[in-house]
Amino acid sequence: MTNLINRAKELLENGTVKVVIGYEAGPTGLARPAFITDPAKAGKLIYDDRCVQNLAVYLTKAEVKNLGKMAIVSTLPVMRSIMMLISEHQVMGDNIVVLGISTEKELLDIADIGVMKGYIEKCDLRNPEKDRETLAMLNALTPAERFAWWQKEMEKCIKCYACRQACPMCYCIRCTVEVNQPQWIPVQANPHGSTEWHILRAMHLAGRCISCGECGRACPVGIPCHLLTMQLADQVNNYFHVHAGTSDNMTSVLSTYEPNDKESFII
Amino acid sequence: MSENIYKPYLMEIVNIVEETPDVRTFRLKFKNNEEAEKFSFKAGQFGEYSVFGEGESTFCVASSPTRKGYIECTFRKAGRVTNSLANLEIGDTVGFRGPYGNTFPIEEWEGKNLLYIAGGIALPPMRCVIWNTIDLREKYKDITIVYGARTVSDLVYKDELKEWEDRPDIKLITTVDPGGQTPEWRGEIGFVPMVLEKVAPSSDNTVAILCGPPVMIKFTMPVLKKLGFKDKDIYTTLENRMKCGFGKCGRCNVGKVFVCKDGPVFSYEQILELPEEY
Amino acid sequence: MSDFEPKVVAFVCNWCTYAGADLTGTSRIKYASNVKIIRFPCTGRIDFMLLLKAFANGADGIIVSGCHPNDCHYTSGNFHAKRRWIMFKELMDFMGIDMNRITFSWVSAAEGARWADVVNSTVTRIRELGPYVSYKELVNKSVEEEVKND
Amino acid sequence: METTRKLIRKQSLEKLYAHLSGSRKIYAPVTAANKQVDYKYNPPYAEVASDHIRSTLSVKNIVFPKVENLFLFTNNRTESTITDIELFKIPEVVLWGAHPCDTAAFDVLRSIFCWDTKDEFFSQRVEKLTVIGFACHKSDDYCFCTSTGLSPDSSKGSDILLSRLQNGDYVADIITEKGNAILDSCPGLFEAAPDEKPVITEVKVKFSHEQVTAKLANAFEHPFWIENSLRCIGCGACAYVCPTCACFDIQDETKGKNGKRYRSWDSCGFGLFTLHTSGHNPRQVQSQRWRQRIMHKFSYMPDRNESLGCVGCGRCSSGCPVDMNISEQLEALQNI
Repeated sequence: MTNLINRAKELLENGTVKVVIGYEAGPTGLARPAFITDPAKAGKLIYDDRCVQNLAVYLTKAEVKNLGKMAIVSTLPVMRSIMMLISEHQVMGDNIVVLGISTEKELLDIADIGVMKGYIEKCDLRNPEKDRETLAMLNALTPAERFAWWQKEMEKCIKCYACRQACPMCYCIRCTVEVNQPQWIPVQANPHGSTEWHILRAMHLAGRCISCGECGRACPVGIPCHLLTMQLADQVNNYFHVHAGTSDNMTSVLSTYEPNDKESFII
Repeated sequence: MSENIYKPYLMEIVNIVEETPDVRTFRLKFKNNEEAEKFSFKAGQFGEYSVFGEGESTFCVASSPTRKGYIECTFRKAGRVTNSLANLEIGDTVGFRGPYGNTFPIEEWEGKNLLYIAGGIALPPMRCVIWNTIDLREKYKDITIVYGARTVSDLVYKDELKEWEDRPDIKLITTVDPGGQTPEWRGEIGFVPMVLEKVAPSSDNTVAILCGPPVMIKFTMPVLKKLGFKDKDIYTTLENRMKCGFGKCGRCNVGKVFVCKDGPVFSYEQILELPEEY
Repeated sequence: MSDFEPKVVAFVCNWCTYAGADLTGTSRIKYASNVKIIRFPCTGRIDFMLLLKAFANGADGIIVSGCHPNDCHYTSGNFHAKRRWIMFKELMDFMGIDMNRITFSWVSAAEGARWADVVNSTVTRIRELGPYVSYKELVNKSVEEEVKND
Repeated sequence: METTRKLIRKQSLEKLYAHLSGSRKIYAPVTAANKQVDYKYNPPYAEVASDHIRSTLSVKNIVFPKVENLFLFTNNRTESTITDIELFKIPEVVLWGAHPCDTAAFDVLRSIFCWDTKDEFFSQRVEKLTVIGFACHKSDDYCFCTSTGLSPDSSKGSDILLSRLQNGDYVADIITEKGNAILDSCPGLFEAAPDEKPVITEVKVKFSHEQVTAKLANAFEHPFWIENSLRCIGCGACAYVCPTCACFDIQDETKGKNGKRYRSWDSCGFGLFTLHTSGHNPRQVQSQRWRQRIMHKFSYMPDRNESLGCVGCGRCSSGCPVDMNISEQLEALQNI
């Protein structure tokens, strides 16, 4: 932690960056995103188990970008998000300083995107373990049971779009769900509208989801919607042998193809 | 039980005028005579027009309250509702809720000169008050209308512009942006603020009513000030996104002011007190 | 269930399957009349949301069909479509939406008889599955019963 | 009417629940498998939660449903028709177990839905509603009802307010005529009240809402808004879990020629909430939307609706994915 604070302070003091995006402790004991612009306040930064939000979501937020060049405290999911954002031309790799945090909570020396790539390659890129268990449980059910299971979750949805807003990859200014000519998704937060919304969201994240689980964590009513995108992340790897967010030059899975892509259901 | 405030009147389209390639004017008549008799409105008020199945859209009533038995609205094809409205034909049904909002204080203006300044699609919200004051012509002194659009084909109410031009008791100045003129164009060429400065109407005992795109307002205000208009003698009509029309849905407020209840008509004096949120 | 006539919507590409279906007709091959064909410029244009719209509007089954791989009029539209359908199918499976109700096929402009087979086999399968009740229920279940006011 | 205090024994409470649910729908909190508390219609008494601090969603759904039909229509172009909603069909409902912050919120909602133009949908639902409130014997750091002029045992909005005694029995304060009618319908369940004081949690006063309101009058351009909303991601979670947020959207939905116009919850935090069709947006960035949220509740509403727009339930803060803590911000605001 002292390493992180010192590094953040140094970056701000020597003017390398204008803002450090990290975590601070909130009044109720939760950790939350913090934006440090004054080196004297770098001491507020923390990093521990409570730091769960995917900070990469702020790399595309207008008011944060306005602060100037950014340094960002980055765990593996944040690094992978950054890779995707660079691949999709939403941020410039040269414009951000990555303050990498290892799984052992040590500050990593990430000099540039190339080093970050090397680090990511050495990591376990599968879905988090407890989500793997839930996914396995669901995949063992019959389709009808899965339908019932998901419908129970969909009934809770209030369409607050916290799942979308918390996702670093959902940076579109106008989401398809807000397009009304034609009205693709029913506006109502009823079972039908909510189901189609979650299908749409998962499909639009296929091959782009880096399995951070932020969408499910953000949901105020506790819908585990991260399982949808994680299942697709598994399948993307299964069919196309790709893990999202492993390089700064990812090709989009759903807008590229290999002539010999394998499937077994098209007659 | 009292009425459902979200339920619109059913209106029949009795006439359609194609003002420009993407602007239409509808004349609407109440399908129910009882409702027609009870209905009244004043210049400046607006309503929610709906195509059933597509939703509602907010525009000012564009006809004058002095013309009884119908209302008119003018809209540009822009979003889902206006595009569907534009596909309707004479005889089709639309919904109308209203009138909502405040009005132009035309009684206070009696005995004064009136200067109307409008740009593009902003003439329709002023057309109501223009006709209202023209229909009560003897109560007002000089009436001057300055109207500009990007091109000649973007000018709306072409027939009425002709009528106003021909009337000796109205001074009409029309202008189009440079490059927007046709070989036959005999009006001014130039942006509204420049034309206004050239025409230089007197601010003495005069009320200015201004409506147009934000950029036009921005450059016209200094001209009006230079001509000596006081903030309280300049009026405009604001628009913000609305859903309900009666101060509940939470969209249109500018600070604590509801455009749907306290507006849409504001004097420039009032506008200066509003936070910049419109 | 015996008098159940499945509603099947077919999303087909203009260049191969639509022409193929045309050939079925001109060859006077009879096939199930349950299918409503919607023509698209290319399978690459067939958005997954359109399939959901079909179910939402009462379809019991769906056929999606285009040019065989390597035969796409636009070179690669069907390859892109294939990837999307793989993902879509996996997601639908995971959410428990019945993928037996969707037939994905490649039918060329020369395969009139094959188109009839695709339609007939799909209609037979859907007839066995019955109406897509669970999706229709999902669509009709608009709001909680208790606050419902219609 | 004058409040009367009665005793209702633990065992009689279940009988009261059964008695009430016999004649009408009952909306009561239930603990789900994941420990969240959600309100459900007609749950069995054994499942009803009584020890929770706050439910995930507020109870506003009961008077302002997340989706509510406004009317039905048939669009035949020349011969379109409208079918009105038969509001008298709205069922009688008993709200059971709501805490004082939630019950007080009905008055706040009324000040929005019934100022100037009366909204019959809301009014009818309120009229059909009987509220059995439960005073709070538990609270947490998110609670700040005492800072909004309420208290953990406030009877505002309740027809009967129940407060737990040490031994698990309850004292019942009969607040309104509706509450009195319940008392009259089952007098056997109530006994004379003891002199004992019920167990009421203590909620610390965090700020003075009058002072916040006074400060906000001149705070529109303050840098506070940008500084304190950087981490806001612009979702609608705070507005949707809020008991007093009433912004809504109006939409049409059709099947063939038949359709309905309905309203559904909306949030001022969404980027497209105020977007004009022209592309102009009066509130372009998140700090402006966050300002609107605070200003509306603590400045505009006291000014226009003579009601504070917040009841201090703390849901927006506990439900926020990035810990935008509203009471912390209001505390800071009173000192800017």
